[in-house]
Formats: sequence, C-alpha cells, structure tokens
Amino acid sequence: MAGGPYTAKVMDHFMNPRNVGEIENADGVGEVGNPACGDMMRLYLKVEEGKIVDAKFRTFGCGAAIASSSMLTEMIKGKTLEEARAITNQQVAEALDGLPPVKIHCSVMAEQAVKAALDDYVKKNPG
Amino acid sequence: MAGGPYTAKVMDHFMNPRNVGEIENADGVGEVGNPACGDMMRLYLKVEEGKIVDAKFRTFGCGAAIASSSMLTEMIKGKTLEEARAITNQQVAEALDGLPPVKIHCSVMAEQAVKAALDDYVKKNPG
Amino acid sequence: MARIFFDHISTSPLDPRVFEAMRPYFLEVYGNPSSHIHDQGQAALKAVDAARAEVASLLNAGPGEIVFTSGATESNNLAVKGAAEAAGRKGGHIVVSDVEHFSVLNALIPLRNRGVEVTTVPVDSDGKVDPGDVAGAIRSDTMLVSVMQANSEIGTIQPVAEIGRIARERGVLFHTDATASAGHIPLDVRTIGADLVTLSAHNFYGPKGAGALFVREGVALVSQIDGGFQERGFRAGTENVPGIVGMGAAAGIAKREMGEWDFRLRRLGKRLWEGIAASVDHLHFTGHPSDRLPGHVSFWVEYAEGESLLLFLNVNGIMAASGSACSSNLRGHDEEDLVASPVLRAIGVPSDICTGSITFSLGKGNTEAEVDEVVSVLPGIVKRLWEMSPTYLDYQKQKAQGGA
Amino acid sequence: MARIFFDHISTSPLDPRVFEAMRPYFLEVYGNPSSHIHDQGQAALKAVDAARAEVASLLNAGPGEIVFTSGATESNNLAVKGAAEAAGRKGGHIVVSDVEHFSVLNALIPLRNRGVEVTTVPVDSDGKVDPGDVAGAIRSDTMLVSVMQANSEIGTIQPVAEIGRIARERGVLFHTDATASAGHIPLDVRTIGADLVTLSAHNFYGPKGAGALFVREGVALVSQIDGGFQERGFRAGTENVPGIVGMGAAAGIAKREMGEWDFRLRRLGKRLWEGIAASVDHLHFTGHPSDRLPGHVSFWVEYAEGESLLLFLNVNGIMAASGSACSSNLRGHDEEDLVASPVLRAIGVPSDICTGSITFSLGKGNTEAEVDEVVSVLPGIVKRLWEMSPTYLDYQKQKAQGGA
Ligand SMILES: Cc1ncc(COP(=O)(O)O)c(C=O)c1O
Ligand SMILES: Cc1ncc(COP(=O)(O)O)c(C=O)c1O
Repeated sequence: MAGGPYTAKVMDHFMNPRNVGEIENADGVGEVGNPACGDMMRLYLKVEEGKIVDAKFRTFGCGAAIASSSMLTEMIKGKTLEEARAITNQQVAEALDGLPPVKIHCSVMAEQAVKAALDDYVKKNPG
Repeated sequence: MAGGPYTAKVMDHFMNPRNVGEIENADGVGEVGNPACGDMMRLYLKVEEGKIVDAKFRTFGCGAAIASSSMLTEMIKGKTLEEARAITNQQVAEALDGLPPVKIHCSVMAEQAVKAALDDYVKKNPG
Repeated sequence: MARIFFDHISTSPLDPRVFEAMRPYFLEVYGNPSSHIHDQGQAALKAVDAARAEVASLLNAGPGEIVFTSGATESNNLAVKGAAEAAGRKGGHIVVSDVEHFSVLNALIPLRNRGVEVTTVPVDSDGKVDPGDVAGAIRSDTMLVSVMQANSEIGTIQPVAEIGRIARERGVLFHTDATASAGHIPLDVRTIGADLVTLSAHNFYGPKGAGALFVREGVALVSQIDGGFQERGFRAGTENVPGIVGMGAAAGIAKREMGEWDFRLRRLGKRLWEGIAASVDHLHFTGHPSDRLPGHVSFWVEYAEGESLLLFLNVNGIMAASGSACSSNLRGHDEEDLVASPVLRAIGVPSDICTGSITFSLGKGNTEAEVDEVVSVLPGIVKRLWEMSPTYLDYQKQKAQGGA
Repeated sequence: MARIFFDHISTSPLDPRVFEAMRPYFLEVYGNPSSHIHDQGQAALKAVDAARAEVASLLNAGPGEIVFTSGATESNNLAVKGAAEAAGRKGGHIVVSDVEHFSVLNALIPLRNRGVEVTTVPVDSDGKVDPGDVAGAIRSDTMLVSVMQANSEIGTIQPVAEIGRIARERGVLFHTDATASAGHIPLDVRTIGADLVTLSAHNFYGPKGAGALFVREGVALVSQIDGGFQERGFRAGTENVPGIVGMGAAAGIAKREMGEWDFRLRRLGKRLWEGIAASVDHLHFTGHPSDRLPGHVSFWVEYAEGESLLLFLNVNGIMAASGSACSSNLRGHDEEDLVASPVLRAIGVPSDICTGSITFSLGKGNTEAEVDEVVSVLPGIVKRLWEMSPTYLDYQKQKAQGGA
C-alpha cells in the first residue's frame, strides 16, 4: 500500500488515529477550522496540576488533518500547559515525518487547536 | 520499396527515365527552370513533316521533375506540333497517376519545355 | 492491495489490443513521417494517416479535419486560443459554461489579458446548461461558444446538438470538449454541428500523450505550437507516431464496441447507484440522473471529507476520484492551490460539505463483483469518518435533542 | 529494401532497453499521476519523478528544473514565447542565430506581431556563431539569447559556453536548443550557463512524444498550455507517463554510454567522410570539420539534386536526409512550402546548387560494413544523375573546350 502522497507515519496516524473521541466535562475545548475550508478540529483537554493528563479530538478533514490531530494529542499528553503552548506546527509535521507542502496548514490547525483549548482552559480557570 | 511520396508510375519513370540524352542538331531546343529553384529541364526535338519524330531531355531536379520530363517525351513523340503544343501539365501529371500537390510545378515545367522547344523550332524555321 | 479501478475518468487502462497495434511503431517502424522520402519515414506517415482516418471515422469527420496533439489540454488550448486569435486582433467575446475543464477556463486567462471578454453561462442543479442561456449570451462580437459534451466530475451530458444549432444560426464557432465522452457515447460532428471538438486517447483505452482536435474544414485557427509543417500547419513538431497509432486503434475499437460497453456500464452503474443509495445515509448523488456518462456514479456524503474517503477506499483496494478541495492539486506549492471544486459550486452543493465529493467511474473491465465489493465496503468507511467528525457529533446531538 | 538507416538526425530507433522500461507503464501502471491519492496514480507519479531525476542528471540539473513537454518543438515554443511573455508586456528584444530550427524561428513570429524585435546573428562558412557577434547584438532591452548547441543539418557545434557566459554577464536569459546534441555530446547546464535548454527524447534513442525543457530554478516563464497544475504550473495536461519513463531511461543510458557511442561514431564518421571524399568528385562537405556531431557527415554535390539522390539511395537500401528544397515540406499545399534550406543559405552555399545537400547521420547501431556500402553505392548514383543533368553536360563541354 503506497499511502498516496503521505509518509508511513501519516498513514499510520490516519488509519489508526490515537485519542479519537470526547472528554466529558473537559477542562478546555478548542475548535478551529471550518468544514467549508475542508477541515475542522475539535480538541478536548483534561488538566490536572498544570499538566495535560488527557487529550481527545474529533476532526473532519483530509488525511493530513486527521493524522496531525492524532499526533498532536500524543505530543501534548503529560506536558505542562506552557510546554503544550510552545508546540509548533513544524514539530507536529516533523513528528509525522513531514507533510506535503500543500498540507502544512493541517499542522497549523493542530497548533491552533491546542492554543484555543488552552485559552479556553484559562478562561474557565481565571486567576 | 515504398517509393516515398510518389506513385509507382512516377518511380518507374524516375528510375528508368525514357529518352534521356541530347539530339545533335536538334530542330528545336527548349530550356526552362533554373537550378536555383531546384529544377531545370532541357528538351530536344527532332521534327519531320510537322511531326515530332524524336524527343530527348536532360533534367536537373527532383523525382517529379525527372519523371515528368520522361513522361513528356513519351507523350509528344509522334505527335504533330499542334498536338504537342496542346499538351497540358494536368495531362502529364495524370499520365504519371498523379503528383503530390507541392510537385505540380514539375509537370508545369514539362509543359513549358515543349512550348519553349516548339517556339525555338518556329524561330529556326520561320514561315 | 488496490485492485478495483473505479477512476476511469482520470485515465483508463490501455486496451491490450491497442498496445499490440502500437508495438511495431516503437522498434520496427521508427521513422519520422516528415522523412517520408525513405521507407522508414514513409511507413510512419502511412500509419499516421491510417490513424487519422480511424479517428475521423469515430466522429463522422473527414480525415483532413483531424489535427493530432499531445492531449486534451493542448487541444482545448488550441481550440480556444487558436480560434480567438484567428478571429481578430482586438477584443471579441467567448461564451463558456460554468462547468468547463481548467484547460478551457485557464486558456481564457491570457485571452482576457488581451481584451477578450468571456460570458459564463450557469448550469442547473443537475449540471445542465440551458441552450437558451447560450443563445442569450451570444453577442454581435462573439467568436466562440465552448461547452463540453460531458463533465468528468458529475457525469452530466450537455445538450450539445441544440447548442451547436444555436451557434451555427448565429454564425459563431462552436467548440465542444469531448474528453470525457468521446469513445463512450456517440459523437457525430455533423449532428452536433461542432466546428472544433477535443478528444483524448487515454480517456478511451488509448495511450497517454495522444489527443486530437477536430477542426471543421474551412475553420481558421492560429497554431499555438509553431515550427515545421506537420498537421497541415495547425500543430508543429515530430508526430508521436506510436501514440497516434494507438489513438487510431482505440478509436476503431471504441467505434465497434461502444454500444456493448454502454449497455454493460449502464447496468453496472445502476447497480452501484442503487447499492450505495440503499446502504449509505446522508448521501447525495450529483449530476443528471439519466443524461450522464455510462458507468459514472458521483455523490457527496455529509460529514465526511473526500480525501479521507479516497484514502480509506484505496486501503480497501478501491481506486476512485474526488473533486474535493483536498485531493486536487496536492502537488501544489501552497494552500492556495487547493481550490474547492468549481463544478460542485456551480451545481449549488453547499460549500461546507462539498469537500466530500466522490466520483466512481467504471470502465469496460469492471465487474458486478467489484461493484458489490464497493457497495459492501463504503458504509463502513463512511461510518468510521463520521465517528471522528465533530460535525457529525453535533448533528447526532441535535437529532437526539430534537427527538427527545 | 531499405536497410541502412543513416537518418538519425530526423529520429532515432528506440533502444530496446528503453522499450522494456516503458512497457509496464502501458498495461500495468496506467494511473494518472494527478490521481496519486490511490496506488495507480501514486505509482505513475513515482515513475515520472524518477524519470525527472534521470533527465536532470544527464544535464547536471536539479530534478525541480525539468519540465516535461511533448517534444522539442513544444519546448522551443515554451522557452521562447514563455520567456518573452514573462519578461514584460510590451516590446523587448531577442537574439538568435541564423541557423536555428523552425521551431525557434517560427515561434518568434507571433512575438514579432506583438512588438518584440529580433536580431539574427550570422554564422561563418562552417556554420559557427561568433560569440562576439552575440555580445554585439545584445541591447539594453534584450530579454533572451537563443543559440542551439548543434545544428542537425550541417552538424556544427556552437560555442554555447562562451555565449552563455556573455548572456549571463549582460543579465540576459540564455536558451539553447539541444535537440540534436543532447545524449550525444556532453551538456552541463552549469558549465554552459544556460537558463533554458530544449531536449527531445526521440533524438537519443527515446520515444517520440516526449521532450523536456530545462528551466533554471528561479527563471520566470509564462506557460503556453494552460489547464491543471501539472509540471509545477509550467505545462498543463495529463503526463505522457510511458513517454516520460522512456525519456528517463534513454537519458540514463545516454549518460552511461555516450562516451562509447562518441568514440565509435567519430570513427565511423571519419571513415564515411574519407570514403566519399575519395570517390565522389565535385563534393563539398558542409559544417565545421571537427566541432561537429559524432557520426554526422553532410555535404552537397554539384550538378545533382538532393531529392533525387535520396530517392536513389533509398532504392539502394540507404535512408538519409536532405536539407534541400524539394524534400522538405513535401506535404505542403503548394510550391511556396518548398523553401530552400536556410541553413545552407546561411553558410553561403551558392543557391543554384544547394538543392543537392545530403545529411548522413549515423547512430549507435550502424556498422563499418554499412559505411562501406554507402561509400560504394554513392558514386554510381551521382554519376547517374549527372548523366541526366543539363548543367553537368554544360560543365563537361566547357571543360572539354578549356582542355582543348
Ligand atoms: C472534460 C475534460 N477536458 C479536458 C481534460 C484534460 O485532459 P488531459 O489532462 O488528458 O489533457 C480533462 C481531464 O480530466 C477533462 O476531464
Ligand atoms: C535543432 C532542432 N530543434 C528542434 C527540432 C524539433 O524537433 P521535434 O520535431 O521533435 O519537435 C529539430 C527537429 O529536427 C531540430 O533538429
């Protein structure tokens, strides 16, 4: 199976995505993208003592969008909020062994989703 | 042997041209064409009692030019001067089973050569 | 491994008989038709002329009306640019439909830059052009009407004979892009009243790299590739002899077998259509329900994105196409190259879901068993994507609330 | 029957290894590279990219600098028109040599109509361009210099590295048409300093219908065939996958074997040259005596016309080419299409005899025995034509008088 335009890592995360689903009463939820643009991601975070203890996602989108979402949740679990916020789209793409140039925006969406979920957490937990 | 762009008749007259040569003290000689234009024909006539009793030619030129020359000499032998003068380039081309459109001018050259040789005959035999 | 090829609209497998026809023109008859003073060139020229007659016969055209090109894209460019340039130096007007291929639409861009105006006539929700709209769009300075015979993405066949009649009545050239339809449905240039028709060999079991443009006798066209005196001055360059021979062979086969293919493919298409209609919810077929290419089934599924569908289909051994944003131009440089399908937009598919469009295009080699396999596999793939999708989740919640 | 092919400059027989490389891409891997979301398309795309790397390697270019086209004529058109259109909307200036192929010269016609000016630099009697003349022709508004690497008719190799250096110093794009030379003599785009290089597969034992244009990274070019997003936007249309694969294979073979071919062909060429020089009177070689394509022997014979020579050679089993009036454009509509060779005119061959030019172009498959056969047959053919020729007769008479 050639995997089309994607690396084996992307295909693995696309076909066996990690952490698909929803966290009931999540501490932070981030939603980015728009189905009209071809992709949309919703990220749920569970935070305990300043650390991300669980992350789940649902994504509508192409192979790169789903793989980026999956990889992102793996990367942020166990990280502090600051560490998670510092994650860049390049890191997501690199962790997937690269994305086609036209698909870089999918990793950007993942980066934005963490930031949005963290912002939501901060809003819900002011001070 | 495919014969290139030419009919079998053209190739026959090209490869085995009839009446190549010169008539010593010809009664009429016609020269038309120009080597710079790719072809030149010299036609020699022997005339007896208003009839063409012999015709010979030398031609510098392409396959169609040589075949047209050869065919022409065959066509005019035995003809009266009037009959010979009436021969058209279409008749020469048809006798060759046709010529490629770009080569029609070769049959025109043959027609012009008879006319020139007949003119020469008239000039040499005034009245 | 991918085994089921349902993407004939992108290209078709070469017919083995076509390959056999081409074979001698690689190693044995390798001459250049322009060198026809010798046997090799003469044999090549003869082969090209024989192919020309076969392609002409497929269209009910004269052999002198066929110009060989490198493919449909080049033919469309030659038709549109060539006709516009021949019509005059300044301005002018062209009418096209809203669902033309990029090789027509993008060929208009340099013309626009030179002052040519373009009117785009709409299509209805089945993707059909209304000939009345074409009539209404024609102006006194219109030089060309270009409407395709059939659309590759949604399969709809256009009323080209009526459009051709209107164009002729108004004294305007009519071009039809028959890339998707030639060799599959009848195409008689006299009936259609076309002046210019685009054909592509690889779309009817012929080779890639070979196309043709029918140019009705007497139609003036400015050549777009200049050089030697090949193709009666319409298209310079040494002829792709094996490609042209292959196109001729493919045209001959298509002419003889088209009826049989049509019968089989309509049956298979119906089976596929009914099968997925019954097994997949939230599925919307696109294109005209009956005036469509045989064996062509296109649709979109709510809450599921096209590329993901295609990737999962491929993993399951099924190769298909999508008109979606994500799968087109994947080789582009940046996101800008990912444009949502203009065809789906033109037929009014809501843009937030049109990324889920799929085209299954069957060919003469496909079987009922393959159709059944696709019908059995598709629902599971759709379900899997829905389960990952936030929009489907929202829909389910709304439904649950509505139902409560 | 014609058996000796000495017309490699018009096209070369496909190398059987190239055919084997192409074969799987007809019936097995038939996908469209744009449909690379599935296995068939992906395999096709991989093959195209591998071929791109092989063609790039032949030229010491980067794979991202190779644009596949349908052949040399299209590449030349894309180079010349594409560069001129990219340089600006109005006017501008182009420098070409007097011996360029029609696919460069005729591509200039539409540009001239849009106000582009063209300076043609002459060649010397060996057909060589003086780089100083190119330097002198460059103006402040010059956008492009186009000088071929080698001429097909007379074999002369041009000083392209020097011309490239001059163009670069003056900030002008340099295009070289390497159709006749690529795969036969070294061609390093960095050494030459070329921005655009035209290649044709069928001229180096590859397939017809496949060409390429090297476009140096960063060079702007307006595409001439518009449509989908193939070839990074430089050239739309479904790729001719088998053709491209064949071009890649041919490039790989040429790179490995060029040195060996060159050695053999120079030896055969020398044997042919010496043989006919010794056996045919009134024979004049054309082109540069040493800076020429290997295995290329061109000449004209006084008092003998080219087409007649070719026809007799063919009857004797020898296939060759002529730059003469009569053999070119034989498929034209009228006499106007029969133009005397501009190349022979450019090197100053008197026009009343230039109709007798012959080009013997040998390939890797030719043998010493074939050379000897040609040397033994040619004098008889010439003699036969002389005996039919009125001009030779005149010459003989003059000689007799002079001698008397
Ligand atoms: C309707 C239509 N026209 C033209 C083309 C262009 O064909 P090609 O890429 O073979 O040049 C296509 C390709 O899909 C098409 O569907
Ligand atoms: C120098 C040169 N350039 C370009 C061409 C055009 O090549 P093609 O006819 O293969 O497109 C030729 C053909 O003979 C040539 O000799």
